[in-house]
Amino acid sequence: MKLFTFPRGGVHPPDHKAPSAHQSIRLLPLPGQVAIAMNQHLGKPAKCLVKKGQDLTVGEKIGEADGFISASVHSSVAGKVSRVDPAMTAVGTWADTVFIDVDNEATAAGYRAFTNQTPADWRQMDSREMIGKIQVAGIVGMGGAAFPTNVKLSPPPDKTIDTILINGAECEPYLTADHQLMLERSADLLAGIGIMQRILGIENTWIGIEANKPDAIAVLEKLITDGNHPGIRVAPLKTRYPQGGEKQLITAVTGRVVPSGKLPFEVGCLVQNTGTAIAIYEAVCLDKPLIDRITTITGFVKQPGNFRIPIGVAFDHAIDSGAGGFIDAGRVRAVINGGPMMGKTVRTIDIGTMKGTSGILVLADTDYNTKPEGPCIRCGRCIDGCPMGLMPTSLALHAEFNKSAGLKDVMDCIECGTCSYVCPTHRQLVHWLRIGKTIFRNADRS
Amino acid sequence: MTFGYMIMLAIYAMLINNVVLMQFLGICPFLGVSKKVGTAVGMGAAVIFVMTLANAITWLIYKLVLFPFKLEFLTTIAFILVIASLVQFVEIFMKKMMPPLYQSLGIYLPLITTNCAILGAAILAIQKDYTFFESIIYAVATSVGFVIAIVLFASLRERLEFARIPTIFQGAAISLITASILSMAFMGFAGLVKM
Amino acid sequence: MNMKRIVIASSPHIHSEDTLHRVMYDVVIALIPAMIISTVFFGLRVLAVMGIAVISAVLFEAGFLKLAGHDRIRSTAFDGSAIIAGLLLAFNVPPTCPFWIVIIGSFIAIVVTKHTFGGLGYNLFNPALVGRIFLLISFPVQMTAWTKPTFWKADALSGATPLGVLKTEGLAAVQDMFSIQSNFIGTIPGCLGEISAAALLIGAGYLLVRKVISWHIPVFFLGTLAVFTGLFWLIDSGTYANPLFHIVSGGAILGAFFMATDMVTSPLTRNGQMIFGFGCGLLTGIIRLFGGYPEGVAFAILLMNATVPLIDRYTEVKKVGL
Amino acid sequence: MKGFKDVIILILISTISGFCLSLVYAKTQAKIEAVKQESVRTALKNVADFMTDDPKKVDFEFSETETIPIYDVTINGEHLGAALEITTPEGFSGNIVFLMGVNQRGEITGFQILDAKETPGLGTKAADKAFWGQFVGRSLDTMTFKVKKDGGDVDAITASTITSRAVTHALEKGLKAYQAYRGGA
Amino acid sequence: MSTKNSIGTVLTEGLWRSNPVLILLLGMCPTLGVTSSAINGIGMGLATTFVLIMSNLVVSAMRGIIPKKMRIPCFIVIIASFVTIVEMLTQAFTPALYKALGVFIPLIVVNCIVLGRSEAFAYKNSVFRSLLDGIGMGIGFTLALGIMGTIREILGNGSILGNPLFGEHFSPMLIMIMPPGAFLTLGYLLGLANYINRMRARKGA
Repeated sequence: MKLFTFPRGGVHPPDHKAPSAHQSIRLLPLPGQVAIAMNQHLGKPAKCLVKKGQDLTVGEKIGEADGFISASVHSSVAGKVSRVDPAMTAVGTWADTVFIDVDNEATAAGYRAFTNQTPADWRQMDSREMIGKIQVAGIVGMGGAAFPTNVKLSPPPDKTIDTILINGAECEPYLTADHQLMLERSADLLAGIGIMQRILGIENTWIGIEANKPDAIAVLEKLITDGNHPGIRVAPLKTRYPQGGEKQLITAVTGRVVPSGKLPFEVGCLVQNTGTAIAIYEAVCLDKPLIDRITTITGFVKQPGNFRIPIGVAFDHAIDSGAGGFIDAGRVRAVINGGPMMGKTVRTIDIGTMKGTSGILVLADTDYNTKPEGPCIRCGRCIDGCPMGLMPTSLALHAEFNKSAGLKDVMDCIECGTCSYVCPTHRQLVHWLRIGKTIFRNADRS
Repeated sequence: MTFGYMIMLAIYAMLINNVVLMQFLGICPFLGVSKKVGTAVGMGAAVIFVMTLANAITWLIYKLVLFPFKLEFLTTIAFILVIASLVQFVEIFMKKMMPPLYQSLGIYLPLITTNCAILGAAILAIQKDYTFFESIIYAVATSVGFVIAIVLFASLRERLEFARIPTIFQGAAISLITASILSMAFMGFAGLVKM
Repeated sequence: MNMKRIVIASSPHIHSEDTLHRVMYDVVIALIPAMIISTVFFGLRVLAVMGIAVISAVLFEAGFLKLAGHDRIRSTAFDGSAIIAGLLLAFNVPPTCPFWIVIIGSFIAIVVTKHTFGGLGYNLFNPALVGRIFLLISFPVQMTAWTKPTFWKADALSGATPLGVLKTEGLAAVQDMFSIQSNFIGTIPGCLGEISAAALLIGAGYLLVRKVISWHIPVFFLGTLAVFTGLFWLIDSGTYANPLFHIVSGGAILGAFFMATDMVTSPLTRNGQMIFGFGCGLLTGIIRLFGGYPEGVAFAILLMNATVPLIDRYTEVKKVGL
Repeated sequence: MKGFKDVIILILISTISGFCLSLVYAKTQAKIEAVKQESVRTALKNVADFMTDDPKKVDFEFSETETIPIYDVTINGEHLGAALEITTPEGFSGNIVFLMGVNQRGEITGFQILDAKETPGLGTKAADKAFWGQFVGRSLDTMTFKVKKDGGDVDAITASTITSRAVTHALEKGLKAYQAYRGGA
Repeated sequence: MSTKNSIGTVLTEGLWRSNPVLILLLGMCPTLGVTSSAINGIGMGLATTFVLIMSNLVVSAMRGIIPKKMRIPCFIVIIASFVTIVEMLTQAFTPALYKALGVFIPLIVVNCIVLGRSEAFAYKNSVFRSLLDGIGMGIGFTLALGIMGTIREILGNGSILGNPLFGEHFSPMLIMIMPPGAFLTLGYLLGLANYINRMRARKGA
């Protein structure tokens, strides 16, 4: 089998996917309260529409998209608003957050209503209608970056998209949510793809899947050959991190290189995560807003698995009720929103999950690297590893010594973490590069 | 004078008896104008230009005026005046005739008057009793040696910008210690050419 | 749960097995064959020389760290870098080298070359080589007092290194006194770590397999040296020694695999490393063939160390998407 | 006319200093010359005990390319010996210039380096009597002018074979030049 | 630096607080070039001191006459004259020193200290104060060169002012009397000066 891959850099860390792989998607018991932040997405936070004491139904809009790059937010449960306050989110930002006391009965009924209806036929809809539904549903990229999907599907008029890339690489270690989605909901995935093809008026589509998920590749290939799915092909990818990086995926599959500082439509590509594709299907055919998602809970927990989690459920509730709790709470060193390479540690575990929470990873003291940062010994491993062809060590030094002059390239960093992962002196290169981006932006502005 | 001799003289003045690292001439600009590689190159180019010109002129003055008229004791005073006015003249000339070159080298010119490498090379060429042609080669090679040293040094200093140097050694101290190791490395060229 | 122990940290949260200690101690392991050969050929005194070099290097390191008010003195002093600097310095002195000279060398290597510049990672020049050259220039008599290998016996006969003989007596004398095989195995006078090309190559192989070093610098270093010396050998094989002799003599192998490859003082990128290796080989050749010193490896590497920032400047990797 | 006045002042200052300098020059010139001659005389006396104050200086053409300055000491027609100024290009890092004394029997009486760029502490040891003392009293007949390593009689300086060889060869050359000079005289 | 200092301060300024070499980093070339022995360093220091004092005196005496625009060439002529005088005097009376210092004697002309003091001090101050300034700066310079020379001579030659300090079997570090030793010594001397200054500042604060 010919494997596609990106041309330079990357690593292959031990994947640790076994504990949660092939665990069928389970429903999470409902919590007493959820906390839904208004900035679930990249761009401007949504405007909060609700007040304390207000009653909400499942899927009711509680935040209105504010501006072009923004997305609406919906209630993931039925219940009463207990308060609206600024609070910290799982990615460490602050935003207006709606706290809702959950009405268990009404919530369950609300979810049943979405699943029990007959799906509408998207083949009868036109592209404007479908984009409208996607926008109303508040769908954002579910791979982690959470970019509003309707914006992505409306490229500027002078750009044409000729290829759709579905990102099923799931190159982050530990995470298996996308894998399980592809196995369990392959038909919905293909429907979501069909909708996108119809919106953009093109057929050429690739589904990129890392070769460590052969069953997902087989299932999708069979379904594609059996059914009426013109233009869709599966691209088996070499198991190598960050295969699922947007720019890496584009180069791996199409051979095209996205120019520095440009977006994928510059080379005629649209990249969507598998979860997003399924959310698109649900929004268009079921009129269901983005109120829940599939998340892997794994690591130092008793029963790792893949779960359907309403947005805003607290991390501790998800871990305790879904994954059976920590193996040994005293030894937990980090709880991560996302995967180990790009995810963020949460400050407290009573914080709400978000649209971009692809995984909840618990790391014990034995897994977590606590070595102090050493000086750069110029081994060059970060340079060999960088998939973007940057010189992470030089950029990090410029950031560390606050010299904006040499930081131009830092904006190309995708923060994949390969450099920090391979550094023998444990330098926090990604951290310094993020600081570098701030320094460069400030210098650029002034 | 054979071609081989010229090459040997050049290598000698450039590497083995490097003007900065072995003879300690031109230390001020070596330490002062070496924070960035770009400025070091600019300073180096200006030095090549002025040193060559200065050596030619001072040689002629010595051989045609000072020596025949037994005025050797005026060498120092005459040479420094020649160099000072030469720098002035070059500056004016460049400003008028070659504005782009003046833009890039102009700022270094005033610094050159007090660059003892220029006066030193002029005096040494006389002391060593070089012919006119040898004196020119000597000047070119010496100044190229200056450029090699200052550019290498500037690039090293740029890297030192990113080093956690103990505070008491920051600045001139670490520069001199770097120069010391550089000069050790240059001692490897010893004996390459015998002069 | 006890929230105090939860870590707030920047991604990524997992880390490769590759650590500074592993890298450094791999180098120490790679030097063991040469240590054994040297002890066998020159007697137990070399163990004392190496021991003193290593101990003094670690003590200077710890002492300076204490002076500078560093925390984590113990872990930094034993991160392996001081041990390697000490060992390589010992490798670069004659077996008869007085102990006090070794200690001065350690001081120059650790305090002057490394810690004055800020310590590990910030030094511009290879500490062991600066130590060696400082000693070579300071104490030329003691640093060129060679002995013949005598297999364990304490009082050795004085002799001259193959490169020394080549420089002062000419090619014919070398051919009379040494064979390529003796240079390869190490039954020749020389610095205590450089005599046996075979032992060093075993260690070099280990480093290559463990991916501690890459092939770029050594191959270009030795390749350039071979081509350069080979050119002159082809022109006049009566005066110039053959390239193989140059590769197995003196510090070429030790330098190419263990000292030019020092990460801190060599270029960051592969292209840069190739240029660096080329420069080392060329300068070594020039100094050996035409310079005053019989051996040029240490000077060549030091000179190329000085060019590393310039090389780095012009060999930055190409950004993806440009 | 301000600029003109400034120039006049500069010229004035220059003239005055030129004048002062020439005064100092006149006063010191004789002394400088005397010092120079004195140092030559001292060096000559160091290498040859028979040296007089005013030896006859001869530029002896030793070969087509080489002229050797010889200070010939002849008192009342009797030749006592000579001092020769030898230059050898074989030094470690350049020319070594030295003065050697030879008595009328062709034996070396003394040795002094005038100019050399040898390595401090190594090649410069050629100036020590510990090294050159071994040549004193020796002539071409009583000594093989080669270092022991090359099968001669000369103990080389530790770790500087090249300098030792250069000096040894040059001394032999000097003795031969003396022979040739005497033979021609 | 203020020119209103008391007379005592003018004299002592150059010793430490504005030591031309260790603090102001001026005149590095001779500091490095001639200090392979203590006597050479001190000799060079005294020669420079002479030029410094004399040129300070003359410049200050003539400060009413020397036109502002042409002052630098005038300074240079004055300084060069005294340098030449020193050159001739050392050649006549201390030929060994003359040989040892070599090209660095005529190069006193371009020593930034001399021109710098003419420009910054003598051109603005009375003859007497300029004399004191010249003496102070000169002694400061001589002191720095003397220290450099002493350190290098002890380490590199095992002697002080030509007298062997250690036994015959002592091996000095020859590198210290060669160029790398000069850079190294001055580098660490400056580090030491920084350290002392910091300690003094800490005590003062």
